[in-house]
Amino acid sequence: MGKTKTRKRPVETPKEIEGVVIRFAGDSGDGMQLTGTQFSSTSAIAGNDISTLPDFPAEIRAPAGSLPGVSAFQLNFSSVDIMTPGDEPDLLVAMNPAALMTNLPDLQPAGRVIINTDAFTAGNLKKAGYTENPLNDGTLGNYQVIELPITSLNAQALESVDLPKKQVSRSKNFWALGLLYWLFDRSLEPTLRWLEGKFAGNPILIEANSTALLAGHAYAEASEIFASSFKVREAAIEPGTYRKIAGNEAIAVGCVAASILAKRPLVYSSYPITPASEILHYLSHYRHMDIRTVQAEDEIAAMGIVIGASFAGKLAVTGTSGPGLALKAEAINLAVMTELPCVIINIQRAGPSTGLPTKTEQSDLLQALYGRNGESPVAVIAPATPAEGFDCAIEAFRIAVRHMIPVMLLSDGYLANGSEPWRLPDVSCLEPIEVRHPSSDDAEEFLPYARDEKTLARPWGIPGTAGLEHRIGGLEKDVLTGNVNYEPKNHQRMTDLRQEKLDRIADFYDPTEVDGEPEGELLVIGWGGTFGAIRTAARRARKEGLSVSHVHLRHLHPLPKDLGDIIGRFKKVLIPELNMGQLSIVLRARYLVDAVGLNKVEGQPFKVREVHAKMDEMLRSK
Amino acid sequence: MGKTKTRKRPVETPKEIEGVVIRFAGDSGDGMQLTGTQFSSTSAIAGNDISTLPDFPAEIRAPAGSLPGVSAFQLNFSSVDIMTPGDEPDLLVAMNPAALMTNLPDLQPAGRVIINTDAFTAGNLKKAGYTENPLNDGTLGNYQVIELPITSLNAQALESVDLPKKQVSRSKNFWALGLLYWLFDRSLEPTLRWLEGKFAGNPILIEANSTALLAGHAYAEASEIFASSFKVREAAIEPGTYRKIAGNEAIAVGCVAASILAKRPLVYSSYPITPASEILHYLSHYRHMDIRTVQAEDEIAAMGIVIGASFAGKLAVTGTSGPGLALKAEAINLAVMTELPCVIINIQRAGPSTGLPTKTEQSDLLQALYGRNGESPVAVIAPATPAEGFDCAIEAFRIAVRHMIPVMLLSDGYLANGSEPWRLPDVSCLEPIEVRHPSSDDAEEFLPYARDEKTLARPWGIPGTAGLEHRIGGLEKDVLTGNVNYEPKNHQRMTDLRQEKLDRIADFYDPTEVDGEPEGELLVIGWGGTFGAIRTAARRARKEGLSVSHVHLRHLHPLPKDLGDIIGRFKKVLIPELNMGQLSIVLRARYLVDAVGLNKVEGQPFKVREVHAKMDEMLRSK
Amino acid sequence: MSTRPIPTPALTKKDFVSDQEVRWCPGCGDYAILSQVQKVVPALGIPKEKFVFVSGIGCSSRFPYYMNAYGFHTIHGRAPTIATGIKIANPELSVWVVTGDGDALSIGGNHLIHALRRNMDIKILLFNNRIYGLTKGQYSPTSELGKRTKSTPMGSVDYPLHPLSIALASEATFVARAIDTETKHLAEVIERAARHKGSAFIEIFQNCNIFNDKAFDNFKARDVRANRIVRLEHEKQIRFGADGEKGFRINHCELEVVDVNDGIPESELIVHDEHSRAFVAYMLARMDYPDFPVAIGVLRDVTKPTYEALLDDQVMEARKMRKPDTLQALLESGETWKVG
Amino acid sequence: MSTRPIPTPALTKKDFVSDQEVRWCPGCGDYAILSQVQKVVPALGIPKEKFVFVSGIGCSSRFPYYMNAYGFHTIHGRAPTIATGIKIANPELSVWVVTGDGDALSIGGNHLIHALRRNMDIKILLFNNRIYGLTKGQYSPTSELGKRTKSTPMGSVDYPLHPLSIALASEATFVARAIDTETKHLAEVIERAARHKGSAFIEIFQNCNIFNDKAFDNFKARDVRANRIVRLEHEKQIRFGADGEKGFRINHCELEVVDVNDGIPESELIVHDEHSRAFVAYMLARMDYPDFPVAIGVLRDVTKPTYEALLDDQVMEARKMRKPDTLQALLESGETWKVG
Ligand SMILES: Cc1ncc(C[n+]2csc(CCOP(=O)(O)OP(=O)(O)O)c2C)c(N)n1
Ligand SMILES: Cc1ncc(C[n+]2csc(CCOP(=O)(O)OP(=O)(O)O)c2C)c(N)n1
Ligand code: SF4
Ligand code: SF4
Ligand SMILES: [Mg+2]
Ligand SMILES: [Mg+2]
Repeated sequence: MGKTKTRKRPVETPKEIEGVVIRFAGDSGDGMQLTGTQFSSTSAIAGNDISTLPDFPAEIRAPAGSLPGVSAFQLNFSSVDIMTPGDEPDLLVAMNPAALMTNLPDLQPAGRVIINTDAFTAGNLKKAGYTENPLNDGTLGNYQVIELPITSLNAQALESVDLPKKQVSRSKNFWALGLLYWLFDRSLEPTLRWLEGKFAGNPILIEANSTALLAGHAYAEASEIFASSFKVREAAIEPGTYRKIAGNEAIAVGCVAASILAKRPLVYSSYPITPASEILHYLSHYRHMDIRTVQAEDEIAAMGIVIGASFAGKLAVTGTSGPGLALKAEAINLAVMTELPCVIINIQRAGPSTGLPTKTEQSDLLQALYGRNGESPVAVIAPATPAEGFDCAIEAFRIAVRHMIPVMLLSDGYLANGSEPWRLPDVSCLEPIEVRHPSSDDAEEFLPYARDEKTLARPWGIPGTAGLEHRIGGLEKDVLTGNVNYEPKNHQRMTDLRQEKLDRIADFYDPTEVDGEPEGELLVIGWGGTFGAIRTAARRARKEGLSVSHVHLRHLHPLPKDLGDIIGRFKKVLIPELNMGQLSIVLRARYLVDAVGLNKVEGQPFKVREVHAKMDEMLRSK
Repeated sequence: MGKTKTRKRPVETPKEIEGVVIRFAGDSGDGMQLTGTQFSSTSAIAGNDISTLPDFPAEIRAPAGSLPGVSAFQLNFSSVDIMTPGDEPDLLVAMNPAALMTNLPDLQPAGRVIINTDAFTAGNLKKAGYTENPLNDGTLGNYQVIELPITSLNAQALESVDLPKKQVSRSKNFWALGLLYWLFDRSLEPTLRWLEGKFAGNPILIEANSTALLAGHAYAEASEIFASSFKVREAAIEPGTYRKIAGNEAIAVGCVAASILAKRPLVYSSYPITPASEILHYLSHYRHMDIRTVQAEDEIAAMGIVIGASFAGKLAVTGTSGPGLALKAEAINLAVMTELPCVIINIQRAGPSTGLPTKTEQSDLLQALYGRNGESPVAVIAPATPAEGFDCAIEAFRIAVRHMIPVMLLSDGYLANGSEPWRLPDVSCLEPIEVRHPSSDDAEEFLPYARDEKTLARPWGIPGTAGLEHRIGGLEKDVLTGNVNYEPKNHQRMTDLRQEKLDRIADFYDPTEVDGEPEGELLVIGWGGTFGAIRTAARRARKEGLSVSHVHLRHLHPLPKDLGDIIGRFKKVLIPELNMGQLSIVLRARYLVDAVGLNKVEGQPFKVREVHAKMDEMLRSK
Repeated sequence: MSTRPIPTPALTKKDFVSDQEVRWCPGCGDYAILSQVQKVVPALGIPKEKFVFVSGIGCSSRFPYYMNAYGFHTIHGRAPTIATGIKIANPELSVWVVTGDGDALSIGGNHLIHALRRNMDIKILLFNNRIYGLTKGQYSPTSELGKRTKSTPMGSVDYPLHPLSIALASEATFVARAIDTETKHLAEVIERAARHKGSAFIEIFQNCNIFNDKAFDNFKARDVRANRIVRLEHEKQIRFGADGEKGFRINHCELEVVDVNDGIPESELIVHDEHSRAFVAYMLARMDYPDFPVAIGVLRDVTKPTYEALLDDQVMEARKMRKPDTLQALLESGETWKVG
Repeated sequence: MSTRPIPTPALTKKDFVSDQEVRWCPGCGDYAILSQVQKVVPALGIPKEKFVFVSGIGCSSRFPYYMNAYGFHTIHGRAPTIATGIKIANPELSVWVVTGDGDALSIGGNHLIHALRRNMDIKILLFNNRIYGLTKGQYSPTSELGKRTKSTPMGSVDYPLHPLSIALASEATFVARAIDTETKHLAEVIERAARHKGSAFIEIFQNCNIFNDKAFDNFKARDVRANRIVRLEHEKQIRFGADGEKGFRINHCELEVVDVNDGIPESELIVHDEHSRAFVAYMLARMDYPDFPVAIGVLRDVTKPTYEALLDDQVMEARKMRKPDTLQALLESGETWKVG
């Protein structure tokens, strides 16, 4: 216990490498998310491309040292363009036995593992389900192991800091971070600065954590436990101002931006649910921007509030996850019938039912498309990366307002929590969202269901406008007046109009981009958060000489009009999805193409390797 | 006003005709539903085949004489096998101007119309939107018109009955019924008997209505307003005991039968909604059969009660319509995850949103299949005719219990209210529904998620059984113990198992029946209440020499295993649906067949003519 | 050329009659309520275009179609949520919810409670006919135990909910009761509700002559009402009876009916205080025939800030502390770095 | 060979401990409640297999996993409906609902109300920590106005709901309150609820040490509780204070705290009556610190037939009047005719 097996060797200058995948793993109480986030920010600021994958426990506070209590954070940082957090880590930091137990299987063959030996007590080993101590029984034989009594080393370093022992132990993650900063030649500055901001009112904590960080760094330098340090150069990424952003935050910021672009106050109403709650949290900080967040009594109420706010002329949006979307279905249909603009954000998680609330999945696509009674077309769009949540939020409002239709924004748990460097868009390129409410001047000719010729949108006449008094509701409406109409032909016409209005949204799309050759053997079609894994795999396959192109769909309803043609130019079609084949159903039905699915529901994103293997298989089997 | 234009001619013996379509139309207060039902019963008892289509107003009591207040009832009775209420009526009874206004357009060219001239007052004409009196302005030029002051003639006949004038007027529908009984050579007996039962405590009403009936009959005989009477012979229908039954009633009786066949009490919980409420009403009369109906506070609660009752070991079923199904989605998913047997009846109505609550549609198929978060397979079956609701209800429970899965029974407003003669099945042919609950003897090996080899059903262990204490819930379950399990592979395995369990339901289907040749030019595939129109059209087309076969799907999820092969044997596929192409999506995706849809959402069933024309068009365009 | 409506013209009842044909059954109590609302609202000094009537589903919920104002006939039970959204979006609007006993208390019970507890400034008119009208006669949560209806041929086994108790327990700031046929009193109560700033809840006994005729006749009928109905008036003694001879006293924590003719000093009689703690109102609300007379009028009227006002205050406060970000500032609000 | 469990063996607490690892945060108040329930239920003389614990979603809702009995961890807010289904299906089971303040009063408010008003014989334990625990710290419907949480950084603008008022207004037949840390009293109240025939509702103040630590300390802390908590006991004067010197009186329809040391005759003090009309309980329920002490114990305990019993009665009655139909008779129950 606690013995320091360090293999000292002379230190060389940093070795240059293309990129590294690191995973920090420890107990929930060990601050792994924070450590990972700090390393990510520092790497991003250093100019690397990064991609992250947090993986935290379902429990609030699982018992210390237990398997369900393990919290992990994976980071891929690189000097080249990367699009995923990496399949298998090159380096694992295991702060306790449970973390080693659950994370070791993912480590690269011959990968490096840094272990906090202090945590490998008999009690912790038992909690982790080890009968033998893995440090001694050959379990780690195939890996490069660095065993360090991190808890004690940190305690030693903090001896002079006036804090109780338990608190001291809390900074050991910063000690480990310091160690890794040395290993990857990172500056300590950003983290030191962050600590000062974070604990502004609490100098003792600044001191403790800074000291730990510096001590870890110094230890790496002095002890020479590492043969050399490594350097990951700046990535050749586009010049600009960058910001690290996670998916939920990007959507929230996008909503605020939409409010600015539309010059309209925004109402966000939501009922908390994992993994969507953060959007509510973020937006509640924007009161000064005339953004009203309303925590409703349930998901139905949240949707009702959104419909009411939209009727009254505000940008209105709700956010939820799968089970909440199911509850909103009936109310969403009211927005469909009354043709009121609104945005419904759904952060997908593993289902069915409560399922695996903290795990990712793409299995709400069919629910989004078809999960309502009657013929009920709504627009559906999905971001490809965390940062794209920003663009999608703006586009969702743009579509909603332009076509007077509810728009579903489908993100997922992987995007929600994962982050990437986001190059800030040039604000002058962000087009305003045009909103027009008929005024009293339009009163004489006001017909609530008359339609814009181009978009088929009905006028957004709002309460408070003299002369425009009118009544809407969930019963079938007359094609012009919006009054209740039970006539057979009117119902057919309105059904057709609602569909046609949706279809015309596609008139506004840019042509679909095909990554790779515009025709060939295999077309891979994906949507949502699997973008990175698919694109990386497709590019890898192309480098290997395979004829693979990739189309990523942001627009799922209506589909782009050129998609059929593109599909027609390939011999085979592959649709990888984190569900059992939902987009497959849509595309097979629509284009009668014998698309093959690569389907996985394990609560985890695709590994590049999995997608690549499938491409390989399909092309070899031709 | 009130003048009697009768063209008297000598009476001949009844003319034999194959069948007739009659529509009774009048104000909601005129008792048209009753009149139609009586004529139907009498015709059924007389041995005709019948099919009916009630069409009542959305309002409870629309203003007397108004267009929205018109209530109609169409009846097709015939000496040959018929499957629809008929496209256009041969004879229309119009009790007031509004009824004439809305129903005349449907009448056969040169059809017969009987008019109650007493109701053609200036006020009523105006309410109906007539600017000219249609009796005088040539509107009726192309029809055979019989104008009768029915109200006055009835009043005269009832002079001796001691009732206030308003009440007397109420029996005028029986006067009209008597008239028609003479015209179609019907016995008065069944109706006279019915009146005695119905008004058992109220002899004055028996007298009034019977007198009216006899008077109408006598008037037809004496006045010789009809050139001849008609006779529709008994249909050559299968021998047996018959009963006229409407769709909702058939489902209710089927539920009771399932309870008998399973030897298990049944719990039906529902929140009232048109057009499903009647199932609740029917079943509430079966307390003596140990059937508990529970009117819940909403649809979610109804589903919750069903899940609870199922967990406790009872047959459990809920009934609703589209908007209610949307609300139940989240709870249905709990039944999917906990693999509890239950039946969800959905009587489809025109949507989206509140839509047209009293009108029929088939637009909840995709909602039934996909309207829940995550991968959530449930079985879906649909009756083809009103009486088939009986078989489907039993089968729904059989599937639910055998496979431990929720089963959706999709009926629609047309089936719910329409009725047909139902040949009572031989009770000895109704197979028992096998229910097995593990007992305390199984306690040692009890694993709540262990599976039956053949069906993959899990054991239905119920509270109250010592030693079987276990816990279930909506979080992903361990593949054997049912405990919460967050492991990636376990989730995939459970997802696969839930799907595979569903798929195996198809192992128990009979081979799919093809009506017509087993291969050929055109295969028409239908589901649900459009059966009659499609089959009639297909047979008509075949008689005309066209190569048309018809497959009607009772099982929509999983689909029959032989369906792909059958489809493969035809050049073209047509899918007529009262939606915008929902089964089409499913079959196109599954079989990559370029199926053509015939789609209509007018709140009305298909006319045979419409389906026939489409077949014709598809075969001519080949 | 269209003409501009003048800000607050002298509106009349006719201004609020829409062009839609009223489609309730002849004789339905809903007509009287519609008529009183149409009479009250023009007098409020609010421009017509600021009125929004929101309803759920039910016979009563057809109400908005008949009001010439903005209207929203929503879905079953959810009207309070949509009204909440409207009011939050535009606090200047006068937002009304029209609902039935099933709509408000069965499927919509939760939204009702939450709208009330938030003290949203919306006026909720609950048309209580103790039956489901639109779906043709099933019992409702206010139907009496043992009620025989289409869905309960042997009588219902559900104990009824008491709408006023629920409203009071939900901390509603204005709670009242009225009767469709007592039109003058009804109009007064509606006007009081309209002028209240905050959530106002009125239970209106409404006759459904088709499915539950005469449901309230045992206390509201002309010949009995003097002794079976008590009208509450603020700061007045609560009195009823043909000559106002009866009143109330608290005796051992229980409400007791007393008669001044029995020598009870008038000074002992309870005086109605609309502003008192909720439980006095609760006590009065729960009086039911035959044990007690039925109370109508305003049971409770207290003032506290509304939800939308508190929310607006936060917006103001936030703006005082921090100027709205420009789009550029918004984008740069995280930790940023420059490349190239 | 499996062994048959004896009908009612002498059960102990251990019999009700399941094999599942308890996964609440260390220090969470939920542990104490679990422990008391596990202590109380063996003593009820009910075989273990007759217990069913049903929950919704929330930290508290993990409860059933830890009870070695039948358990159902359902979906958010719907536990009362599933419990209702279970109880209707098998009235012999002892059915418990474990729920949180969000689960029961936010998304599930309507089902709670309806389960209570039906007087379903189910025991509802509401773990009120005045916060959303499982979703990591948003305010709940019982959080105080102005509460700063993750979703309300400027403070919540929702007025809180009062669980006991809602329960009483929903006509619950047994209503009580207890505190996680007052374990002996908690056990007594749980046992009373278990023995009550009908719907029993207990609000349990539960500390969430992670997201809302010490929420109840201002009245429950050891050094203040004598003066800030009052325990209700049936047919006893309601007294509190270090020496029980304080009590209550009704003064002009309002509750008044009095001190016998101030010369108030003891005979004037209110005696607690669990069976009295609901509004006395209502009055006591609504007392809140600092104006009043907080009442714990049984506020209301009255008896009336349960929903499932009335339903069973109808089944019995119907069977007396009419024998169950055979399948043949069922089919022939309409008007039939013969062909051929
Ligand atoms: C989700 C949903 N469930 C059920 C219905 C059917 N429904 C319409 S109105 C109603 C109840 C009406 O009763 P109430 O609210 O008392 O109104 P009333 O008709 O008596 O005025 C019901 C159950 C519906 N429209 N939507
Ligand atoms: C339909 C649905 N909406 C939202 C959620 C997310 N959710 C889970 S528990 C919870 C609230 C928990 O609060 P409470 O009921 O007070 O329980 P506690 O965790 O405090 O014990 C929420 C909002 C969910 N699981 N399902
Ligand atoms: S059914 Fe009853 S409540 Fe509905 S409109 Fe008719 S009378 Fe009024
Ligand atoms: S978050 Fe709070 S309520 Fe939940 S387990 Fe932790 S301490 Fe308990
Ligand atoms: Mg009603
Ligand atoms: Mg809580």
